Amino acid sequence: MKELTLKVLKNEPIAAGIYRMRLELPEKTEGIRCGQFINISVGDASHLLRRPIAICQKDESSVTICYQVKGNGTKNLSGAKAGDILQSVLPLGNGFILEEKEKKIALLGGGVGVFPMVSVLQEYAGKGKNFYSYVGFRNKDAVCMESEFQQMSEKVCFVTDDGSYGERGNAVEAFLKEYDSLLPDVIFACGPLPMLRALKKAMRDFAIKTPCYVSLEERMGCGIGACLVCVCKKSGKAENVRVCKDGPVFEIDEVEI
Amino acid sequence: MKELTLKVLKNEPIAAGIYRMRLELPEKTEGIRCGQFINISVGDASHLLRRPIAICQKDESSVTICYQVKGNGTKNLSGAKAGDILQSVLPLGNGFILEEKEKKIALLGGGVGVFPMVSVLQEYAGKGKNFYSYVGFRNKDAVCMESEFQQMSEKVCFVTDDGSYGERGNAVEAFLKEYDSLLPDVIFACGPLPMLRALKKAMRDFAIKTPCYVSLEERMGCGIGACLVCVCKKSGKAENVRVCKDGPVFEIDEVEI
Amino acid sequence: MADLSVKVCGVLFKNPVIAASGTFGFGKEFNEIYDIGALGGISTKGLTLEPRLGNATPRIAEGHGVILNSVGLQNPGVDRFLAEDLDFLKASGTVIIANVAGKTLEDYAQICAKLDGKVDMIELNISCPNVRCGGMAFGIRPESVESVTKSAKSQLKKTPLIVKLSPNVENIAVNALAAEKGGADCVSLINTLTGMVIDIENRRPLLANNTGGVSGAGIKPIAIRMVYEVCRAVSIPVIGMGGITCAEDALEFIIAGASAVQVGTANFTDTMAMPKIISGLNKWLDERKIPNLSSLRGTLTVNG
Amino acid sequence: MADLSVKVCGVLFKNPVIAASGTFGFGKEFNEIYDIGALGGISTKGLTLEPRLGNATPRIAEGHGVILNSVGLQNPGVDRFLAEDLDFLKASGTVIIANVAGKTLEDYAQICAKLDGKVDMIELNISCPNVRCGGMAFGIRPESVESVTKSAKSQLKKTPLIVKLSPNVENIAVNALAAEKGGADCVSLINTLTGMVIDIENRRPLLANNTGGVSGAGIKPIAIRMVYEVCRAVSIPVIGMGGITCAEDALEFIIAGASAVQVGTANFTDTMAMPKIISGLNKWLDERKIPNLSSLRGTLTVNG
Ligand SMILES: Cc1cc2nc3c(=O)[nH]c(=O)nc-3n(C[C@H](O)[C@H](O)[C@H](O)COP(=O)(O)OP(=O)(O)OC[C@H]3O[C@@H](n4cnc5c(N)ncnc54)[C@H](O)[C@@H]3O)c2cc1C
Ligand SMILES: Cc1cc2nc3c(=O)[nH]c(=O)nc-3n(C[C@H](O)[C@H](O)[C@H](O)COP(=O)(O)OP(=O)(O)OC[C@H]3O[C@@H](n4cnc5c(N)ncnc54)[C@H](O)[C@@H]3O)c2cc1C
Ligand SMILES: Cc1cc2nc3c(=O)[nH]c(=O)nc-3n(C[C@H](O)[C@H](O)[C@H](O)COP(=O)(O)O)c2cc1C
Ligand SMILES: Cc1cc2nc3c(=O)[nH]c(=O)nc-3n(C[C@H](O)[C@H](O)[C@H](O)COP(=O)(O)O)c2cc1C
Ligand code: FES
Ligand code: FES
Repeated sequence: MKELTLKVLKNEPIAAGIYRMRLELPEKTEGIRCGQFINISVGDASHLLRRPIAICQKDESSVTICYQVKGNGTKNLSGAKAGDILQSVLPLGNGFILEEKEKKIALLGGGVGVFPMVSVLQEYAGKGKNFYSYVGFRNKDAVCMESEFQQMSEKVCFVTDDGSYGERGNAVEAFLKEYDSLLPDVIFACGPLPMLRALKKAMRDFAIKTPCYVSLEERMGCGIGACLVCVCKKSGKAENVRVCKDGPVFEIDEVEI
Repeated sequence: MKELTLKVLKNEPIAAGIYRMRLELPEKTEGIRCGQFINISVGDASHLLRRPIAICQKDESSVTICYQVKGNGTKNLSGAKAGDILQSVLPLGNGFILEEKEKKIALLGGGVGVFPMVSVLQEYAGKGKNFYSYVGFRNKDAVCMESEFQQMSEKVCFVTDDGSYGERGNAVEAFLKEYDSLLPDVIFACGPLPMLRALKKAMRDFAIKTPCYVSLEERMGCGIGACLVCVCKKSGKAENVRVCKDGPVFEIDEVEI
Repeated sequence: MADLSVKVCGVLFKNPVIAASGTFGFGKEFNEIYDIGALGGISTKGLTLEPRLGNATPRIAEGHGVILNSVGLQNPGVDRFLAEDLDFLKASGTVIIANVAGKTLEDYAQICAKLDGKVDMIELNISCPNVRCGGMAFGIRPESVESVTKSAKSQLKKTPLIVKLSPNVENIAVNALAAEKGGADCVSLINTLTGMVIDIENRRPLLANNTGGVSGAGIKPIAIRMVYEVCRAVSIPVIGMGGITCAEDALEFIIAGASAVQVGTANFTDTMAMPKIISGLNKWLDERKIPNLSSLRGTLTVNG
Repeated sequence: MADLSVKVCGVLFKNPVIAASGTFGFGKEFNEIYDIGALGGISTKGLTLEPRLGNATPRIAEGHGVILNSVGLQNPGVDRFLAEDLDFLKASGTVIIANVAGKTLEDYAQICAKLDGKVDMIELNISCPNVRCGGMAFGIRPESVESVTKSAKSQLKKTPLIVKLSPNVENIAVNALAAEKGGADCVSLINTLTGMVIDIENRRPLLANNTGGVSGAGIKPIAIRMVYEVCRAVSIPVIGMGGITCAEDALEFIIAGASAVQVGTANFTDTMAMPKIISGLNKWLDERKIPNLSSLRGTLTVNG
């Protein structure tokens, strides 16, 4: 991880309230893994905290993030123009790691949780892995990344809360419907807490033993593991893990969610 | 005076550490007088105070300010790009006013004090007034507005502290040398406090009775006369005047400088 | 259009947005920019018995997200205020709060006597150094908060009394209770925090007065915490302030328990700040179909 | 290259820039970004006798130019610190300050006994609620500042003692004097101011803990004022902090009288903040041909 000065190359809306920003890296940066994130300044000196955003796409000389405008910080980010300079530390966190023997992968993404899933596809697609993607959005207007999912997955299932695009429902429900016929080697998931909780409950209820990794969100201070702001309880132990450093990706039963 | 949203049309260096910024007015704004100023945001939310800057040039749909980068606020201003939006309240202050009978005018400008003098020239040049300008800068690199002074004055005398451009000396000395042959009807002056003090002293020492008006600087809060931050003592009275509202232009003997 | 009106000590404000003392003069200048009759109220520049010239300049400095001022109590004195400024303010149709200050208990009593019945409310600024108390402000110790409140209240037959609390204290809720005990009809908070900015080139404090009062957006979390503590402690109404710049900020104070709010430094950052806050409140409530603002007052639920 | 070194209580710092407690862990993570041996010193995350999990999340919120944290005292306990973290820190070649906290006088005494002679300095965080004192922090009242200092000092034969002062008090200079009287070798200030941020949609405090400690650039003018007041009052060295983000900010504290400074929140805004401050100090001094930083200490001239 390094402190870097990034130049905005492009910053444009891609769905309702969602922007994609491509950032130039000042130097060749290797070893960025899928599921990792950056902690980036929002370009306004009145905000002292950076914002953690997943790396959605990357190449040797740039990273691309996709973010939803939620509060003032992301609103500021959305105002950045090509040529603007933002400070960031990256790459952060452990990321998603596929083992050699894991061939058939179920990806569950909900809302802004779809972006880390795109990073998994980008890293592993074409490397002898088969991806089955279950992708949920609020409604039609929020849908994005369709072609990325379509091009790199064996099969994609789009769902929306109101049925205005794809099936009505959520990513977990869509996945569970197909679980028996799919029997994946591993499950990766990212999305709002209720979605991850539903997944955890379903796995327990249906005794699904497939290894399952989820990416968590917590408000952050340092982003690098030093301040203990972003913690989450370890299941069954009087111990905390740091989402920014020990995660953001955890085995689903390792943490209390 | 009005609260206005201004669009930066241009912002460029014109001398060492000096920028000129042209700002688009959102609506036709009449009645801006020479010597008035604007109180403008510096385009960074961590600065709650606006900065008072003289209106140097104007037309119906824009105002131009020239400013020296001194501290963080003006440094931020210097980073503004065409298209950026800045908030301002304007026009502020009383400004310089020439009476009908005043035909022969001595203008004394030092440092950033030259810009209000340019506004006087722009307003009255070609209206039967003759201007004699005494314009001082630190050194050659700081010199700007030469052609404005040359085109609109009967005579200009440029001086620098180190003699690297024009004569060596300051605007007050240059003016005093020519005072006897000039005998102006009125004197307008703007510049650093030591310059204005030197002028006041010289007028007393040489019993110069010519009406003389000076434009003062004070740190400001509201800029419109409400907060009593920017005051200056009235000569010989237990009373304060507000530089932003009662000034910035005062008869030289009216105020303690 | 939601109903923004609030009643504080029987005084009806058309909306809860009041200009904070010292940032709005006596209203004349801002009235050149917008109709000040649109405001809920105006708290005047601090008035004293005699005219005062205030401190030397520079009187203002800036921090990151905050400002510091050391205007001191420059004002024309209460008599000239009554003669020259009150009529204009009254004609504007907004609630007039006279902010007053003194150096002794008698100062406060006398000035209140002069203003009783002539303005809508009186706000005691008790952060001024108390000459009898070794220069420590009245507003620091609960005992002196109570005695200055009593002294002022003894002269007020008609006009409700607000006591404005200093944040430079150990426990602001205790001071609020002291004001309540002394007879205050309302408390307002927070006044400025004491701060200093140093010019490192000259190695001198930037303000001629060395220290100044810190205000502006950056102090809001401290102000919110204090308003919350005071609202829990007292049973009289509370007027909240400190760093308000937008409707959402004002709502934080109201949800914490404030009946109304004051806006100070934001008037410098944007001369239209208060009209924007008022229309922002309307919009926020309308979007959520909340018919009246006062239904939000004190609705904070604290976490487990 | 100017001489940035400073000596505080006999301990030599290669420069005056110290990582503030709680923002830098035990140094391991930042050492992945830069060599932490370049720092003047590191104050560790607050240590307690037993391991602690801290407060519920969210533990952080933001204001304008400030942040709020309510981490609480999550830490592995002093024994694990000694076993697992101290060697790494010692090897870095920077000054190690153990920041410690407790709920009773005995806690402070015991933890100091364990650390004596093992770290370069000990910094008492006395802003934690004192169970014997109705939950009011040790750091508020001068009497308890003195007694907790005494209790800690009684166990220290080798390691100099810093007492870290809370700003949520009536008169911080009086508390500094109480620490000095209790045997402190040094005081550091300021710890965080108490604040609250309200989520107006949910009408709940944003922090799970309801209130949190305000820090960051916006509090600097308050911190400078307090450091100035304390430096005038005591004759032991003072370590200043609160809102430092750049070399110029650090110089304000040093000119006000601080021997060294700590940097907290700025580490979040820019992970390279401290190395930049150190090189900024060098540049500033070199440009002005000032050969050593300590010659600036306490050179403030007050106005009028
Ligand atoms: C590892 C990680 C990866 C993320 N990746 C993405 C992504 O790819 N796209 C995306 O749109 N969002 C992502 N988020 C969420 C994103 O960080 C928040 O939505 C954003 O910080 C909100 O900032 P704001 O200023 O708009 O909101 P505000 O609520 O105004 O922010 C105030 C503070 O809260 C923090 N905060 C608010 N919500 C969250 C949250 N859910 N998680 C963590 N901190 C929060 C902010 O960082 C800030 O400190 C990610 C979060 C984490 C932890
Ligand atoms: C009526 C008037 C007209 C002016 N016209 C011009 C102009 O045309 N061109 C120009 O370059 N400068 C002009 N100035 C001076 C200009 O306002 C300051 O140089 C500028 O505000 C400095 O801001 P800063 O953030 O760079 O400096 P900082 O020192 O960081 O500013 C901090 C604070 O001090 C105030 N301040 C600092 N210096 C001054 C000063 N000399 N006068 C008033 N406030 C000050 C700032 O407004 C700000 O509030 C004028 C000042 C006044 C009062
Ligand atoms: C320039 C200035 C002058 C002030 N004068 C007074 C005053 O005379 N009396 C008073 O009670 N408060 C005075 N205050 C304090 C404000 O009324 C208010 O309590 C404080 O600024 C916090 O609110 P804010 O953050 O919205 O500015 C003054 C504040 C400023 C900035
Ligand atoms: C996340 C966080 C955790 C902190 N933890 C501690 C702590 O454990 N002990 C302590 O004495 N101070 C703690 N502090 C206070 C800082 O050390 C420092 O006093 C304060 O933040 C002011 O400095 P700053 O404005 O540079 O951050 C913490 C501050 C932050 C932001
Ligand atoms: S954000 Fe600091 S430890 Fe995770
Ligand atoms: S700046 Fe407010 S009165 Fe002049």
